[in-house]
Amino acid sequence: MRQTIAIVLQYRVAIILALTLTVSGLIVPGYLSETTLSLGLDRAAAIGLIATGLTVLLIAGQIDLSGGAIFALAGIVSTILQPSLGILPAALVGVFVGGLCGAINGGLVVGLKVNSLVLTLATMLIFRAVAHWITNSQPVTGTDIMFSLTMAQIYLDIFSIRSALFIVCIILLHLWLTRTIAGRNVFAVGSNATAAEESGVAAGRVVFFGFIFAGSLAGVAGVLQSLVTNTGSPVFGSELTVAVIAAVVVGGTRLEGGRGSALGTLGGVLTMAALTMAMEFQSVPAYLQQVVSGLILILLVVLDRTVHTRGRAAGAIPLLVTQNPITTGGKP
Amino acid sequence: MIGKKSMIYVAATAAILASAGVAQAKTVCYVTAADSHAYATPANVALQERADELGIEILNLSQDFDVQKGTEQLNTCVARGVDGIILWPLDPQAYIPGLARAQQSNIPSILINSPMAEQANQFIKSFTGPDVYEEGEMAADALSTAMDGKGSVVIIAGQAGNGTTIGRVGGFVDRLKEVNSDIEVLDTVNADFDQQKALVVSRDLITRFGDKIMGVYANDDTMARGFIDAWKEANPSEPTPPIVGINGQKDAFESIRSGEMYATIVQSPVEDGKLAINTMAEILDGKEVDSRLPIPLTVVTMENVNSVEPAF
Amino acid sequence: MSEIASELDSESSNERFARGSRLVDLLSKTGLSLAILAVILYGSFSSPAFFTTGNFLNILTSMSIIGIVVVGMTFVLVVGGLADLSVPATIACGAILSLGLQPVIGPVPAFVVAVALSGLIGSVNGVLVGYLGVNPIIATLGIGTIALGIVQAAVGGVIVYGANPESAEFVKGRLFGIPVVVLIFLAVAVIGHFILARSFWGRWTLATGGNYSAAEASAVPVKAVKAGAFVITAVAAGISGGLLGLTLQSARPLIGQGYEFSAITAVVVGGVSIMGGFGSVPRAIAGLIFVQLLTNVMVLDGVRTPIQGFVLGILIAGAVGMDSALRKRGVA
Amino acid sequence: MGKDLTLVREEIKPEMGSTDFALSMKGITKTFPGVKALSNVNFAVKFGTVHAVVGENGAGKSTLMKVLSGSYQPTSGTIEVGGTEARLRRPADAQALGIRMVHQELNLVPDLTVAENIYLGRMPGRWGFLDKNEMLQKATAVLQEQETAIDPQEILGNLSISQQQLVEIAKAYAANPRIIVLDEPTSSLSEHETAALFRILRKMRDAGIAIVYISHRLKEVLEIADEVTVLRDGSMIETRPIAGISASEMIQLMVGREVSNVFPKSPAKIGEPVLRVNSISDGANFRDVSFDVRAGEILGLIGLVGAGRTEVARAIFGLSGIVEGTLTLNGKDVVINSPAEAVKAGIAYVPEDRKGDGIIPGMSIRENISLPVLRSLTTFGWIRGKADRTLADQYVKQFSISPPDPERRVNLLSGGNQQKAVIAKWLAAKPSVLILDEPTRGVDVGAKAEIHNIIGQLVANGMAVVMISSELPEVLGVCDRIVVMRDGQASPPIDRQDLTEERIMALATGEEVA
Repeated sequence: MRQTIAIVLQYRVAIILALTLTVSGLIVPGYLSETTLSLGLDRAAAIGLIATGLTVLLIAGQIDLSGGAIFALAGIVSTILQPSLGILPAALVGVFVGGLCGAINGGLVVGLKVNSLVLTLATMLIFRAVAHWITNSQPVTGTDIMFSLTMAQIYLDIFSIRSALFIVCIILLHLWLTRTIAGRNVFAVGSNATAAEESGVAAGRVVFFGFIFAGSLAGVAGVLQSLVTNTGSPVFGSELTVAVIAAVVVGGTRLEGGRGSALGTLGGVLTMAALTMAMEFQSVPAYLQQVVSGLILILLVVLDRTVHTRGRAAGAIPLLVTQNPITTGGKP
Repeated sequence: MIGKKSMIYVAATAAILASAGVAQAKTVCYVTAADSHAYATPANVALQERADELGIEILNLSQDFDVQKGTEQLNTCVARGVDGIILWPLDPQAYIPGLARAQQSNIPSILINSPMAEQANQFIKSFTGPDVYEEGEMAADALSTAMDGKGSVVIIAGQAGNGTTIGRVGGFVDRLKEVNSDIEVLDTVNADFDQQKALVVSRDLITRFGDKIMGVYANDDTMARGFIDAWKEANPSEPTPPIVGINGQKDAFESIRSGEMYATIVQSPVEDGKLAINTMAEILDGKEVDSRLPIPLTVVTMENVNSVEPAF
Repeated sequence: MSEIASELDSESSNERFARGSRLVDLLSKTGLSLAILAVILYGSFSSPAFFTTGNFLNILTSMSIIGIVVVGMTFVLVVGGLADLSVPATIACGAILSLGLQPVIGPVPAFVVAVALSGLIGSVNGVLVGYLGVNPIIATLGIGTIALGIVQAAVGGVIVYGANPESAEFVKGRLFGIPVVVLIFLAVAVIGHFILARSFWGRWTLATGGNYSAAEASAVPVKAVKAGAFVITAVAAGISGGLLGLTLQSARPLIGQGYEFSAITAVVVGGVSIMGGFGSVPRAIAGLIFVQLLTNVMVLDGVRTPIQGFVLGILIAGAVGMDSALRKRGVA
Repeated sequence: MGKDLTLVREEIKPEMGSTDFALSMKGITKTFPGVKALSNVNFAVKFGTVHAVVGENGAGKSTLMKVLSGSYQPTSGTIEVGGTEARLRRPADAQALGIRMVHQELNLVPDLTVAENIYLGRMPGRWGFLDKNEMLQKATAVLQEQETAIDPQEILGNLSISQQQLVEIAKAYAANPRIIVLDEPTSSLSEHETAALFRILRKMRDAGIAIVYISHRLKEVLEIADEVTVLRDGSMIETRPIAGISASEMIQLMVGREVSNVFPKSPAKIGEPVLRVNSISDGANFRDVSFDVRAGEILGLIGLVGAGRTEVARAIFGLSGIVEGTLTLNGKDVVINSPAEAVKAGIAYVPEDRKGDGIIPGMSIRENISLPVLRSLTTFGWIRGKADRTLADQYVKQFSISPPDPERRVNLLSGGNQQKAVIAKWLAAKPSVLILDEPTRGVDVGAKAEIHNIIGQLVANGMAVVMISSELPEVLGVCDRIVVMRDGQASPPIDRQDLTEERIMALATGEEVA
């Protein structure tokens, strides 16, 4: 029984996603189709890419509120530079700008040893201001609308370029987090930075690169958005941060650091997208949609809290004095 | 086992019933700017009511003023396989790929309220709604009249980067240039179509420019209201300078009557909403429609304030 | 000798309380006053309109609505609750209900009910954060979304207009030549200050933020105290929202957007530690005054809105950076 | 086992230079602005020995170890590791030279597995990819060598504190160190675990590792160390082979004076039972615990770590729940669900972890002292400033807290004075029962005597005191009756005269001595 509960908890994101899809499929006509899947994926990609970056940061015990602003700024840069550099080099510069913003965040958080919540609130304002500044608050237009149409194409009946990129990023991140030493070190830093530092893990560097990674992925998402819409706008992404944090947390990543997974984030992003789509299919008013997603977020976190606390309490049982072979002279 | 099977039956029946329903009533996806907004709400309501009369089912999606969200909601519309899309664009370009995707799936699209860039034209059947650029021009003319063509003004603009703001400010400024007006724009500040923000920026404008403010152009009546409140705080005894707003709200009409405001431009959200759904209905019936269907705009001043109906 | 040595030890292990020396204390206190003075001096030289009663009254009036929220937010930061991100929703709740209920129960009861229901939102936050241990960022984000959705659903998702001009006149009017809103703000600030600095509840709040488990072991009802900070913030935001609604005579759901970040900015610039256990209402208000004066000077100098955001961002980053630097110097 | 050993570690001893000395610190001086924390300390450790460092709190042990671990830079002096001079600018430098610390506060990562913790910072792998199998194999071997049955794949956070302590030691050991520094490693270990730890330490010593062993527990020092260095006031007093020194000599060297009676017992008149605990259980950590404590009596509550002592105290104080059983206070049944109710009923609790649960570091002595009784100092919720100050003044004087400034931040006090402030805090609540959890842990010898004095005064005035302590001599010296807990269950109170250290250990471990 305990084991069943444990398994249910471990795969709760997958279960919730499956539930969402099943229930929606039953209630909403025409929901379970290839088109819905492909367009839903495409729709989830922007949030998903930023969420991928944020997952690493949250595991490392940090947070980044500036993702939405980086998203806008990177898109603008990549659009503005299109005439002089060409589409692809401009896109690369855009991603680089994202990484640079991340480096600024990371450098300040690590260098000044300040709380990332407040600092990224500050850089959020700064990056957004820069975006308004260089565009004079007007949206900027790319050179080739046809390229945008290609970007928006659905290939193999399922993937658009950005949704494919999102899935690839998530899988790579999953492998990196679970299979590499650097990935494990991210968990260590988020779980107990002092201990990690004293064990020879360069905690500051992990956090710094975490921010660069998150910034770069927000940049990728922003550049893709700009390519797909042929537009760079200083108001893009202003509502994204909340959705992204919600998706990552629903995916089981802990805000305090030390715990989380890339596949969980994938689940979280897909769950939120599936839910939104289902409700939009039914013309549910936006404010009720908010209530539903808010409830799911709170319920999952509360569930997580109660289970977690219970787990800890069980671990504290003094059993070890009796069961520990040391106390019994090395004999089991 | 039995339970599972019967579930499938129920689901299948439901699906058949639902698809049958869809086959009869046409469904139109309406991607609106926001649910709760002084202008958008009555437009949404009017569109919905008219749709009910026409027997068209509306799939109502609110962007909450987030372009990003809107571009993604177009995906939902296409996936849902609706019969038509009415889009309230908040950006001149960003929706083009979404509209193209709709076209690929043979879903006709029209724009409501705000225009988009030229490149969008090939993907839409029509644009219904006010001409925001023209509104700017009309406002410029009205303010010129009130100020005898000279003096200095401040512009309280909507959200930076928003299509309506761009049109309304652009039309105003261009018009002044066009007629070689002696009216000087002291400053343009953004107050995001928000009364409170307008109140705050107006206080600062009044402190900063004082008597130099001889006229005010607000991108909508809510923000004009904010300026009036700020003026009354600062100079309770002095009359307000001529103020021109847009939208034609009820309280703007009252302000015109009391002399606090000089003019507003009536742009009826009800007309806006109705025209859009009517146009879509014609398209669904297979009729050809004009690519540009404006709604009437009326400048309201003291002279005609009692003969014109406020927009909302 | 041994005492000083262990002083050094405890200094380094309690870094956030290492503001040991009075000098550092003094510096961090006078630093802000000096900054405010500098802005006033600069403003007086740069713009003739700045140093006028009218302008100062403007600034006071403009900061009153947000100032009420700042008083509440101070409690959240001091108790170690990071931040209350449900403020926009609570403000909207206060505004929408205080206008929407006017025709039903009259203006004064409507205001009272609006504030009470806002407090209810705060108590839900409080239960989640204080009693269930949910991360405050997630809890307030989620509850804010839900509350806003419910309030919108209750009024049908539209804008609410005022039905009682007298109440508007009262709020917009003046008493002894001072705007009523300012008086209300001052009253809230004074009450808030005395609660935090002179009442047992305030002492409990500081203790809980300073060392949660020690406070718990000292018979402080820590859970209630933590929850209470969120209730206080919500009530403040409710009052703020109600006043906002009455001033504008219209209320829409997004009316409170951005207030949460403005409030956090003021509190942080005021030098209240985001880690909890340290801070006061006057400090937070000094932070608010500084931000408001700076914004005012920028507006008077015709600085464009985006650049104002830029400066504000730099300011927050500078404030937290300075806080951290001062702390470090305190250790050495 | 031997095979595993070679798998885990290479032989260490040879090629370490021509010297027998693993570590030689010469003329180390460390000054902080205005303070000389270490002055001209010479300290040398040979390979293959256990070298104990003892001294009062503030004697400079921690500072010396921080210099050794690279956390602090010495103001002057040289450090030689394995015969070559070394500059230790940061912890990584020290680690590269094979110096490993086992901290008193655990330095582990709760969300990673045991194996990952052991190899944190040095996980095996190729091209950045982790070799999980190799890591697991090695970790298993290390743990086996330590005779623990900890599953290397278990998430660390699920282990008990003492198990975590063992993982911490395994982690240091697995790093192939030349020098291991252990700072109070037995503070959370039971007697049995300590014995096992000593077996491991001897094994490491025999493998040629130099072990620096810091402890307050002189008995352990005598048992495990080969040499001992005594520090006092930042200076090295003496280094001696353990064979030629006794515990009382060590104490003498540490304090620089002779301490006649470490545990003064002031006789008090014992009255009626004040608190009676009637077979309480919390459903997890203890069950069916019964005892009573009388006015003027000190009741010892002892047992191995994990036996449930602290849990019982916390439950009585309302910090955790009681599932079954009742409490009788002054003849009346009481239900206590929160510390606030406990205070009201007249129960006070001085927690074990002073820094964690005792003081509010950012607050003044005054604010700390008045915290539990704050409500009684208020009028309509407002604190009466004068009452607040009077209360603090009174206790600062009574307990001679130094410096005698109630406005001083409590974190700027020495450990002993902090502890006095914490006890003062509780006396302000005028309890009839005072529970003290390890009141003298980590407190230097002088302050210890002062605290015992205070407790003596309290019982003389008729208070009932429950004292939890791990130090058997202290318990036997101070307490009137003693309750021994084992595995969540408690013995009936036993008179002190009927007990010896051996008898208590037998009760605590459940192994009857013949």
